Amino acid sequence: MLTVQDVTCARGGIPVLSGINFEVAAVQALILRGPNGIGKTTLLRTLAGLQPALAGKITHPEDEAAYASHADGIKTALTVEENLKFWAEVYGNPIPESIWQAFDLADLQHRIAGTLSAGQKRRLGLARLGVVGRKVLFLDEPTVSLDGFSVRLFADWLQNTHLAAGGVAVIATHIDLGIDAPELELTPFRVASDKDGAADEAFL
Amino acid sequence: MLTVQDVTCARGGIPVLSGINFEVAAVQALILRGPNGIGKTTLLRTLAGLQPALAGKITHPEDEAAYASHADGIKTALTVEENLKFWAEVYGNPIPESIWQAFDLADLQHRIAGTLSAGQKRRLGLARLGVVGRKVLFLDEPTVSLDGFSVRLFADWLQNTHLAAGGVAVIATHIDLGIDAPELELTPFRVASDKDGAADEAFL
Amino acid sequence: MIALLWRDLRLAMRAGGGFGLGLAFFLIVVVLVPLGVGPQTELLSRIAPGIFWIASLLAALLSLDRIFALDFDDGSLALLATSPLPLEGAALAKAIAHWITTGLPLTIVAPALGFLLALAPEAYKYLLMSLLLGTPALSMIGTFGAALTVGLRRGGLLLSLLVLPLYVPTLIYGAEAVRRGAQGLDASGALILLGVITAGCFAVLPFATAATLRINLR
Amino acid sequence: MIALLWRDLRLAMRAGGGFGLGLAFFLIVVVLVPLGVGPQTELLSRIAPGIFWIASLLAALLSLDRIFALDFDDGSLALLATSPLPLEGAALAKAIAHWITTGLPLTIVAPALGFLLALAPEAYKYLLMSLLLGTPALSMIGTFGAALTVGLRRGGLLLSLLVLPLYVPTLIYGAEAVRRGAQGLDASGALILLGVITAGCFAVLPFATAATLRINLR
Amino acid sequence: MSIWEYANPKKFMAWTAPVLPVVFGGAALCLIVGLVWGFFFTPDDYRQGSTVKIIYLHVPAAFFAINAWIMMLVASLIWVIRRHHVSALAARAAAPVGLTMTLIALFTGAIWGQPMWGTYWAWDPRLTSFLILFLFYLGYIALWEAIEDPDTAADLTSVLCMVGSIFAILSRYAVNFWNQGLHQGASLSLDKEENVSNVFWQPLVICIVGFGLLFIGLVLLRTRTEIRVRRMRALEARARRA
Ligand code: HEM
Ligand SMILES: Nc1ncnc2c1ncn2[C@@H]1O[C@H](COP(=O)(O)OP(=O)(O)OP(=O)(O)O)[C@@H](O)[C@H]1O
Ligand SMILES: Nc1ncnc2c1ncn2[C@@H]1O[C@H](COP(=O)(O)OP(=O)(O)OP(=O)(O)O)[C@@H](O)[C@H]1O
Ligand SMILES: [Mg+2]
Ligand SMILES: [Mg+2]
Repeated sequence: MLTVQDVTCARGGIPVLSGINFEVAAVQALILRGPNGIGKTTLLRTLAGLQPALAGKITHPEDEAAYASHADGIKTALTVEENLKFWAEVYGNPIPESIWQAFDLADLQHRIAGTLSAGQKRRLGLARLGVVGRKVLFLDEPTVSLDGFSVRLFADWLQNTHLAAGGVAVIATHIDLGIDAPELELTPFRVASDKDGAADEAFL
Repeated sequence: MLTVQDVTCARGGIPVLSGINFEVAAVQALILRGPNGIGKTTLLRTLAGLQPALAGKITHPEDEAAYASHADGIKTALTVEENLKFWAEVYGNPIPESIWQAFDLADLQHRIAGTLSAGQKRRLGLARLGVVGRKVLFLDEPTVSLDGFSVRLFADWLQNTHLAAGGVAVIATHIDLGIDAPELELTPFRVASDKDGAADEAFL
Repeated sequence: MIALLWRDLRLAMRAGGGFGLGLAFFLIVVVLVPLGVGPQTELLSRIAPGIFWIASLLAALLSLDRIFALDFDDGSLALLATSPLPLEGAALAKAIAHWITTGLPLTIVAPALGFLLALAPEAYKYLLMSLLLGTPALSMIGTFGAALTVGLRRGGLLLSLLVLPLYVPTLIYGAEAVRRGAQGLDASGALILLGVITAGCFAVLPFATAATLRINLR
Repeated sequence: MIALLWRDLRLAMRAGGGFGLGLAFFLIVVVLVPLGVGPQTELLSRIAPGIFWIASLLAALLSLDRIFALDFDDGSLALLATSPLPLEGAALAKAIAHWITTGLPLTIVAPALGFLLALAPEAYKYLLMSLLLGTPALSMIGTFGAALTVGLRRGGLLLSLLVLPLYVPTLIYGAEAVRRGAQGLDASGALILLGVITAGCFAVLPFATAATLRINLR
Repeated sequence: MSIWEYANPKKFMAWTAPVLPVVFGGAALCLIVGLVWGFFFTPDDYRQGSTVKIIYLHVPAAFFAINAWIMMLVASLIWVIRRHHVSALAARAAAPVGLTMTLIALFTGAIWGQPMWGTYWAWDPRLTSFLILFLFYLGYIALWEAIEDPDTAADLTSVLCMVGSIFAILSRYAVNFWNQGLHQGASLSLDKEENVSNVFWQPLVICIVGFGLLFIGLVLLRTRTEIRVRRMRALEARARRA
């Protein structure tokens, strides 16, 4: 469903990862591992199409990807429900009723998002993924600030709702999510600092 | 060194935790545990003096506290070194040379902070604690976005540099930091919803 | 697109006043001018058409930097860019929301404030018409400028610097229409040109804005 | 306090232009007025003193919302509040930094722009002096306003609404001083009052600002 | 029992309930008597003709537009010093009433200005300072509306009210400095009654008393509403946590 062939991705004009190859079939997830600063965020942004790959090819079904970044895109002045509803409308879907249970938001449904705690806000950010109705998810450290219970809640949703329905997910994380998925350690793909390939190469 | 007697703290005018008692002696840390939304951030802000406690008493040595919030206070337009230097000057200290090693920032010293990855930024945020020279630290989820190696780096610094020099720390976290410190589970202190004590009580 | 428009309007309403504030700023500029320039009625009535247009322009300007900045900071913009909504549509929705929250109320109220600057009675009609035709262009141009500066901290002033020259034609035709109206001359030429500018802006700038956003999100 | 001042100045320089932009905005407003009002020299020279002051005021206004907003959003403000630096000192440093980045360059350049609005030759001296005495008050008052609205999204316009009436005395005395200078009258009264306002603002407002910040950080 | 007891929300609700009809009744009585007397039973002014009668609306409104701000200042000080919720809410309640009074004064003045000065509006110092007062009201109300947390809003608006008062006075002097103006001087001082002769004076005083009672009544009513809103919020919050 998602194929990545020999991709090089760059941040600030400097290539950080190169020669990345993988494939994720439906009903599968892939976990990206690597120390801070290796380039997980850069890779995910490239996969999501927010920045071009320096080299290589990324294929996934047209219009089937959604991205969740470090930042949540939550409007603090709107209620939890209004926030979700907005994204549901943008993606042209209804809000599935099950979402409130799945992310433990039932009690918070009518709260102004600005008054949520860090973890509650994150849960709301993740719930957005449940309303976009996309098959291919790119998730950047989705469980930051979540407590153990909420991590499990999210892993359950991912496993039993998203993946089970034929979805795919690429997840960068430092913790153990408790879902069974292959892991890709990015360290071997780090671009040696003296190697060529910068965008400004033309000037060298 | 830090005594908390029967403290009640409130968020948005509504009490969230009450009857909290603990004491932390020098060379000790205390880890706050509790699910998302229980009130860890609220308690830490109250301890740091950013908001008043509804009831109870908090004592710690005058002018010896520093607080680290979910947000890092990093200026993205300044370099890593300039960021640290600013805080060092505000607190009237020099930057200890060891800080660059302790938080693995030596390579990043002259980088513009805006180009750091999430985890690198967090390391910079934590390094700030090393320059303020304060004995009492209130840390709110300090290890968010950090990889395993950096978490250990931070735990080492806390144990061997900060605490060993007679410091004290109160840390809210969802993960296992690997330092040996007593834990305080906050769930029992949650304010029962029908209890009085709201700031708006006068109106009821 | 409608969803985005509604959300933006709702946000504008929620976040303290919304509609009222663009207006309030306009009012205040109109009040400040006599305070700065002095109270002579005859002088004021001569500069009134220009001042009204400059005040509208500044009121529009002041809220421009918020068009994309908040969405950029909290990540919504990146999420929007990867959503099925085309960015062109998003740009258009943002411009329309900006106009509804600043341009429109200002257009409605401006004639009521004419007396503060001793505007000639004949000019009221032209003030209303010129603002109605011209302020949408201000919002659309401003949206484009906001997209150009979205990633920059302190983009606010740079934004003004970029946008104000783009505002010049609108300002000149707008003020000229009102001035001619005040003097009883034929103002239809200026009004038509104003309409043409607005139509042109809405035809071209959403695409430029979307392209700019894509680049800034990289 | 010095550290904060330096940091803010450095940030202003780094973040796209800094000094240049407040100035550029001022320049543009001064250019727009002839475009809006029309090119008659005699008319322009009569309104010049007022326009210069209004332009300074708006240039100051436009960058106010950034004084605390960025520090609030990234958490620096909470960290500063728990630091040994008293918030009063922080408020003062912020106001001074704002003045150095907007008021000061504007004061230096304004006389050079006098010709654009056909300012009377005698008035140049008074323009310089009144801006030098008055713009610090604009920065200090603005800092107070920024502290009031720091937690609010879209505080920008509310900020203007709150701050502009507070700017009225400064504006009136400032413009009056220049106008009197232009007409060869005695302007010392207005200048002295301007100085008194500035001194008063710096004596009182840092405390009000710090109190406001503390409330907003709660 | 100290006087502050009456500022307890519950007590306040209790004692205002019976007082309110009395105040409104008195206001209606005074206004009817004053206005009818003023409009129908006083002669036309020899210079101004019947337009002079607008004074019965104009002057009381202007008077209470200023006094409302002073009341807000006092209430803000009480809130800051003693932290009585009711006083903060009373300040909040007074603002729109003061704003309305300001608007009435401005409008009646503008209407009056057309026959008297040949223009609806002139940048006369007194008129100008009223316009500035209007802006202060707007800003004050907008700040209340913009802030979520009621206590924070009360604190911040109090600070604004205090700082604003200083600047309002400064502005008054500034506009005076600026030019002399067309508007009458104060004619309501008790010792000299130069501009307003006796025939106009008596109904005018009744009208002022009527406006005063109306003002008090409206502020009490609005304060009660604000208290109810707060009570509702507190109950909602409690229910939510249940
Ligand atoms: C928009 C126009 C006007 C405004 C904003 C205005 C404002 C005011 C204000 C603020 C006061 C109260 C002053 C105080 O209590 O110290 C006042 C009083 C008064 N106004 Fe006006 N005025 C306007 C037009 C006029 C006109 C056209 C006349 C008639 C010629 C007039 C006659 C008076 C008189 C007789 C008083 C009572 C004098 C006193 O008690 O001070 N006003 N007006
Ligand atoms: N503008 C830039 N110029 C130079 N280097 C940059 C720039 N932006 C980012 N980098 C570097 O690129 C690398 C990749 O960053 P990225 O954010 O992708 O890391 P990450 O794997 O997501 O890390 P984390 O786990 O900390 O989030 C980092 O080392 C970072 O310092
Ligand atoms: N303005 C407000 N009004 C009502 N409730 C609020 C408000 N602000 C916060 N809360 C609630 O107060 C509780 C405590 O929040 P706090 O941020 O202290 O939690 P936390 O323990 O730090 O959680 P996390 O682990 O998610 O960071 C949360 O349930 C939150 O929803
Ligand atoms: Mg990352
Ligand atoms: Mg928290």
